[in-house]
Amino acid sequence: MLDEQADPGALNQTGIHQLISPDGHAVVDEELSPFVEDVDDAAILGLYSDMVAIRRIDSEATALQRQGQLALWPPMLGQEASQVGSLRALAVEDFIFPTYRENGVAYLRGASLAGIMSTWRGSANTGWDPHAINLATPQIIIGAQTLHATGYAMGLVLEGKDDVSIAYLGDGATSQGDVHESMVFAASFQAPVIFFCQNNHWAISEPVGLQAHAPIAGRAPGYGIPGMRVDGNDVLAVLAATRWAVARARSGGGPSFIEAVTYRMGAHTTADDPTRYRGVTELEEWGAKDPIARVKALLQSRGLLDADGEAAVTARANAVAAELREGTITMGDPAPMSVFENVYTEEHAILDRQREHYGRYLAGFTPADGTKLEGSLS
Amino acid sequence: MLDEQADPGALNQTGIHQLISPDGHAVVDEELSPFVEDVDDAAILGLYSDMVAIRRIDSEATALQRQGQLALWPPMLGQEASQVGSLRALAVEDFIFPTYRENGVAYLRGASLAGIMSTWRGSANTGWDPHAINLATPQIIIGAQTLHATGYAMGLVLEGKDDVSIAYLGDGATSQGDVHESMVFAASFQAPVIFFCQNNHWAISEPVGLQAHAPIAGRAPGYGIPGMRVDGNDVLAVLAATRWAVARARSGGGPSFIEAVTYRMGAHTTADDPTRYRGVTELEEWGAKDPIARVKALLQSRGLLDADGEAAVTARANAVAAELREGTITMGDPAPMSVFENVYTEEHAILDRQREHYGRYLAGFTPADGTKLEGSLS
Amino acid sequence: MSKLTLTQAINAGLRKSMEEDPKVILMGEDIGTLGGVFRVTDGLMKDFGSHRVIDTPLAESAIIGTAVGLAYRGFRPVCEIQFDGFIYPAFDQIVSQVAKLHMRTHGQVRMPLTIRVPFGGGIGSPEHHSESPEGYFVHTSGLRVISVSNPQDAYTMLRQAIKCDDPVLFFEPKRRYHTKGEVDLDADLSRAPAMGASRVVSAGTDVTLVTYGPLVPTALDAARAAADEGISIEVIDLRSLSPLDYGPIEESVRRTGRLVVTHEASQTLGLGAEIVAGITERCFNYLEAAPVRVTGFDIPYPPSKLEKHHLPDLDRMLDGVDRVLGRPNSASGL
Amino acid sequence: MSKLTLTQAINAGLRKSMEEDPKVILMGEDIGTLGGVFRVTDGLMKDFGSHRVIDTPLAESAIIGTAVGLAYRGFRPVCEIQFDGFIYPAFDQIVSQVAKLHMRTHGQVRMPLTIRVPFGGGIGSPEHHSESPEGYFVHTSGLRVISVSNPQDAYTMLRQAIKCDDPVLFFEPKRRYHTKGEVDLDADLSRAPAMGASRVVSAGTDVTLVTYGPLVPTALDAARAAADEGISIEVIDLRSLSPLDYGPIEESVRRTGRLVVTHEASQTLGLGAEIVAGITERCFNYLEAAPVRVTGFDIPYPPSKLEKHHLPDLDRMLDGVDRVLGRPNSASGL
Ligand SMILES: Cc1ncc(C[n+]2csc(CCOP(=O)(O)OP(=O)(O)O)c2C)c(N)n1
Ligand SMILES: Cc1ncc(C[n+]2csc(CCOP(=O)(O)OP(=O)(O)O)c2C)c(N)n1
Ligand SMILES: [Mg+2]
Ligand SMILES: [Mg+2]
Repeated sequence: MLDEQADPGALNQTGIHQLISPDGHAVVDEELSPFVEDVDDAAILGLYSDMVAIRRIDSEATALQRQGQLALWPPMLGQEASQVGSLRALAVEDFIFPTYRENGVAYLRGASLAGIMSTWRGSANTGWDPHAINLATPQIIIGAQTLHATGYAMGLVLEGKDDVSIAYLGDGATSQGDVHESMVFAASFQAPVIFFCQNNHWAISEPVGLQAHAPIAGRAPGYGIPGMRVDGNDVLAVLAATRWAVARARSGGGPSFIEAVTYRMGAHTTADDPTRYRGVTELEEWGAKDPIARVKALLQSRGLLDADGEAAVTARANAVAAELREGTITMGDPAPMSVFENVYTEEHAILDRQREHYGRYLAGFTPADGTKLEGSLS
Repeated sequence: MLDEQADPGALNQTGIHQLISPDGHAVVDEELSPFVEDVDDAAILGLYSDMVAIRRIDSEATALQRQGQLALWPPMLGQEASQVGSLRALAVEDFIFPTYRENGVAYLRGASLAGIMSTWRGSANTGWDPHAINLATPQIIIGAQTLHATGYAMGLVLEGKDDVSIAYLGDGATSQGDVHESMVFAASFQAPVIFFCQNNHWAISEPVGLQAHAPIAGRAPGYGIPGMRVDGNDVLAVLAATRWAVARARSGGGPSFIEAVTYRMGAHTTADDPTRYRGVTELEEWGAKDPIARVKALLQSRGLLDADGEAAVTARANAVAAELREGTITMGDPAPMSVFENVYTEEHAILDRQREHYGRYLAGFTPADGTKLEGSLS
Repeated sequence: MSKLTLTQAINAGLRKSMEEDPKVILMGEDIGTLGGVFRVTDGLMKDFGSHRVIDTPLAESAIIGTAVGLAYRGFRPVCEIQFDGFIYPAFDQIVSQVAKLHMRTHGQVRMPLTIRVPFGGGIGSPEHHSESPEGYFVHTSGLRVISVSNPQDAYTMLRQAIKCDDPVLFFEPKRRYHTKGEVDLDADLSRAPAMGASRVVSAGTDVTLVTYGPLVPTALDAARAAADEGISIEVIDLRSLSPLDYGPIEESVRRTGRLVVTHEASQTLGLGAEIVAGITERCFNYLEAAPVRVTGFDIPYPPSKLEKHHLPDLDRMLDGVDRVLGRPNSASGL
Repeated sequence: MSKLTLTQAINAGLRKSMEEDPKVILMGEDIGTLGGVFRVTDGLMKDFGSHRVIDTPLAESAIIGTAVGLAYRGFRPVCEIQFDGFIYPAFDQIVSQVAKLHMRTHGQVRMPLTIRVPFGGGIGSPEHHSESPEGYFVHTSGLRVISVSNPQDAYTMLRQAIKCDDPVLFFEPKRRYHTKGEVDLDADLSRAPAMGASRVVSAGTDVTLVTYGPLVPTALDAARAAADEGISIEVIDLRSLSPLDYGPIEESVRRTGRLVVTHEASQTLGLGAEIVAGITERCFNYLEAAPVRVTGFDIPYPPSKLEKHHLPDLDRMLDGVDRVLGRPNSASGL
């Protein structure tokens, strides 16, 4: 009989890799430390700056949503280390399949801030060209993107490339059949794909313990895929773990699974009210493990964050916020007739007829209340 | 980093529980032996008789298919120990969710032979009342039944019953998302369900190594579900393993997963030609591990199978075969108008109209070629 | 009589059904502690316990698949699919199991599942949150499909759906969740209109306008606007999408000779296709003009800033009415 | 010209496409070593290698979902779904991903998948092996759907489907797999009829009979039988189910004034609904009688001993023709 494993809810469990303690001290980890040997002070400062910048994206977008400039926003507050650490382990050729919550990842990968916001404003389905920056559009169907990442990685094998693909997923997503099938295919074809699971302890109102009775990363070995649990609020540990997975994948070692144990400090989205389902104690407990505070403490303890350094980090965050705000509020509305665009690559008798009729309708029509139709026909 | 596991194709791997060796010697297994302490000589003879009977069902049905009396037949040759051992561990209150291949299970559970055959003849979708014998109809959609078994077991928890449910599945089925979701739900609700996987090494033409890069039972612990690998050609070991799982489930221990390592000696179905994808060596190798031969050897070595005993076993098998054949070839065709039956429990304006029209059509109509329509209107 | 929103009416219908029958249980994502993302199940876990209001793991195929198992065991599961666009992972279980099991077992196993689906657009949501998938289920034999448009129907028809021994897809027009209406909570179910019956919601003589769910209020607005211009529109709320109840539509079209069908779902093989075909078959000699469909376009649901250009509104309905009347002011001039 | 069965023609189309474009790969269950349960991919793994003819694990959602990822990477996957009834586990990936990704990415990511589906009944198979799910996909915007009826079309249209940058559902009438026909393997694709074009396969003047896939030969038989009775039927093979090509049907109905549509799929929201509605909209003034649908019933596919009572056959088609002609010998007398 094979053994049962422990409760996934347990927070300070052994087996979670860490390189910076919550109070900001460096920790040695036999497996992971070698992967960040080259990460010097400047690099750590860079990671810190990244995290501050995306936290600012988060607060600015939350504010814009309250002001009615965005339709919705899914906060990433508390998950900055997971997003920054994982993204910074990748090369630009590596293809990313994110969820709706990886807006920090999107920014760091090179999507424009206005582009990112266009989706949350309801103006566009994508804010960037996936092929231009090797980043798929944010996936809303829970788990679906893990199959896309796996297929992409199968393609890399067929082409003999040493790039990798990465699928972001949440703890809730691990219950979906698609995620399982991804692991089966990834193992079967030894695809260079990284399953990067941010266990932020909640799937909307459902605690991770409802999805899993054993640590999530513990599912991977059953497929013959190595699994790694890492402190998701520790940017260095996440960077190292992802580098470990990338190195494996690039050298033909196949798929791997990372569980970044983190916490969603904010609401599920701006439409959610987490006070209905979780207490303040939990929030306070995790507040003490803030991913940004601990890097800051580390930097300060090493005398690496002087006033100038902090000012530069703040300046970048301010600039990001300003650009985001400006890009959002000046965004034009999409043209009415664009609803017919890009459904097909070629002509389509039925849709073309509908387009023609609606064009005629719009052109010839003044609504009963006399208002003008917004936007131009395109 | 969690460890990878070994190749699932390896046949004589450690960790596979066994109570009778292929050459018919009793083996002691610390975990399993206690579960069959009460199985006396008569009981072993009974298991032997069961296996002989269902092998006879298999050969008779295969013959009837060749004679055009059945549309299709999925042989269970080689899997008799898995079917008999698992079924005999259950109480009649325990509910069974089988696949198309568990026709031996269906017979032992009390389905009539003609009933079983009616599906393979193409005459009926079910050959028994599932509620009468606590046996669902054979599931053809790979993996779907595992969710049904899980839900049924969730219902048992809600009712505070100590019955269990069992889902049969194949090695190929383990790749389906539904099977994963079943494990997630079963673990989450601690449902008294047994996942009984017959790893018969093939899913039509695909070897188990394509579905899994690590032993299948090794997936269970990742969910917090205990997994057990058992020699699926060893009826006592299968009986014991299933009893272990049943005992766990009845006493509130929740779900468990059994991988019965066996072999499909026949074709996938009578429509399949396995010579296109597998060699004779493998077949010979497994022929030496025949599930019936080893019990027979055990019985004989203990002097328990005299001529009378063997004659009784043969007589039962002959009777089963005769009943099966008779029931099949005398089976009437279903009435044409029965296509409209049981789609809904109550009236349905649209379908009722179609029924009325077709009834009128059939009643008033003689086909161009002058033949009479078979069957009566009902 | 109580004044309730649509959500409150559904909540009351669930509550009543659970009180009446201990075999009724609720399952879904976030329906328990949170009370559902639309608060439809608010308070029910507190009152009935977590064994009857079950927060499930995040897996739609499993929600439906385990509900099938629970139905085998004699339960009457009411499953919530959080949003229309999340029903597809459960499609296999619905189409191959839920819809077929009664026939497969020769009527010996019943599948009294109710699958609640908040559906349709108009609330400014992101992708996959505004779909109209009802057509897929109407095309699936073995299911019943209903869509409600007001609190009273929601309360009554949900109770009927849960009592029905066939599986029922229950489509809730999410953009009408806050619509208020009088609901008789003590009404005798045996005297309520049948779950399968459509209903004339506004009488008229010139054009028959058929719709369901979210567009019923819009169609009523259109009828009022048309009345100002001297056109009399009869509005029919389908209520039941499968089976369709042709009775009132036939009766109406025989009088008006003119049919317009409107829905949010895409046109090709949307409900409008079936109704136009069915009415043409039944009332051919009474039709004075080709029936007209006013529907969503054959496109994936657009970003929310564009949804008003996809969803039929009052103006597009009136344009359809003009067309069926052959009036020259029809702007699209089909 | 070569005389090929339908399976051989599809096999040849796959081979040709793989020769022409190294990005074309095949994926599916049992398609490699075995050559497919219908032998459609026979010999292709041997000739192109297991990196281009991929036996996948047993999971349909993953077959389509990984094909999406492969398309992101520039491949043109041709996926086989082993039987019609096994496509539903992949429904979510098809409807929410394959169909929508081109629009979602503003045309920047293309999804040139071809999904091959042996479909329809008539081969005496068990449950789930005889379904006609095409309507679900025709109702799904963003997909193209075709169904072939003969070896030449199979060869040509499969190549067109694989070359097409939109996702294409390719429905193969499995009961016609052994039908033989002349196939020009070297025909110039640029001069072949468009993939979206329907075709008059038998000219006639009294009734327009529209069908596709497995029932085309049956419809031709019906036309011959009717001719003996002096009724002239024009048979149209739709070929493309989405988009529908109304041109030839309109032209025909304007002459005949009478339309019959026939298919195996259930009636409610089957293709017949759309065609009757579309033609009524387009040709109202030319119709001399209500169009007639001759289809499978609104039932789950029955056990194979009963399938002949579900599937439209020559006699039921002729009954439909009688009905549309208002001839008293119509037995069902709708
Ligand atoms: C198939 C599907 N079902 C349901 C939803 C609704 N939904 C959106 S986010 C979410 C929770 C996801 O939780 P998790 O995977 O942990 O990611 P997180 O939001 O915590 O980042 C749910 C249920 C969805 N988007 N897709
Ligand atoms: C969803 C689905 N996909 C494909 C099939 C076709 N099919 C029937 S049996 C089978 C192989 C099943 O293999 P396994 O689970 O190992 O069971 P076994 O046949 O070996 O008993 C396949 C692919 C199916 N029935 N259902
Ligand atoms: Mg989460
Ligand atoms: Mg197998």
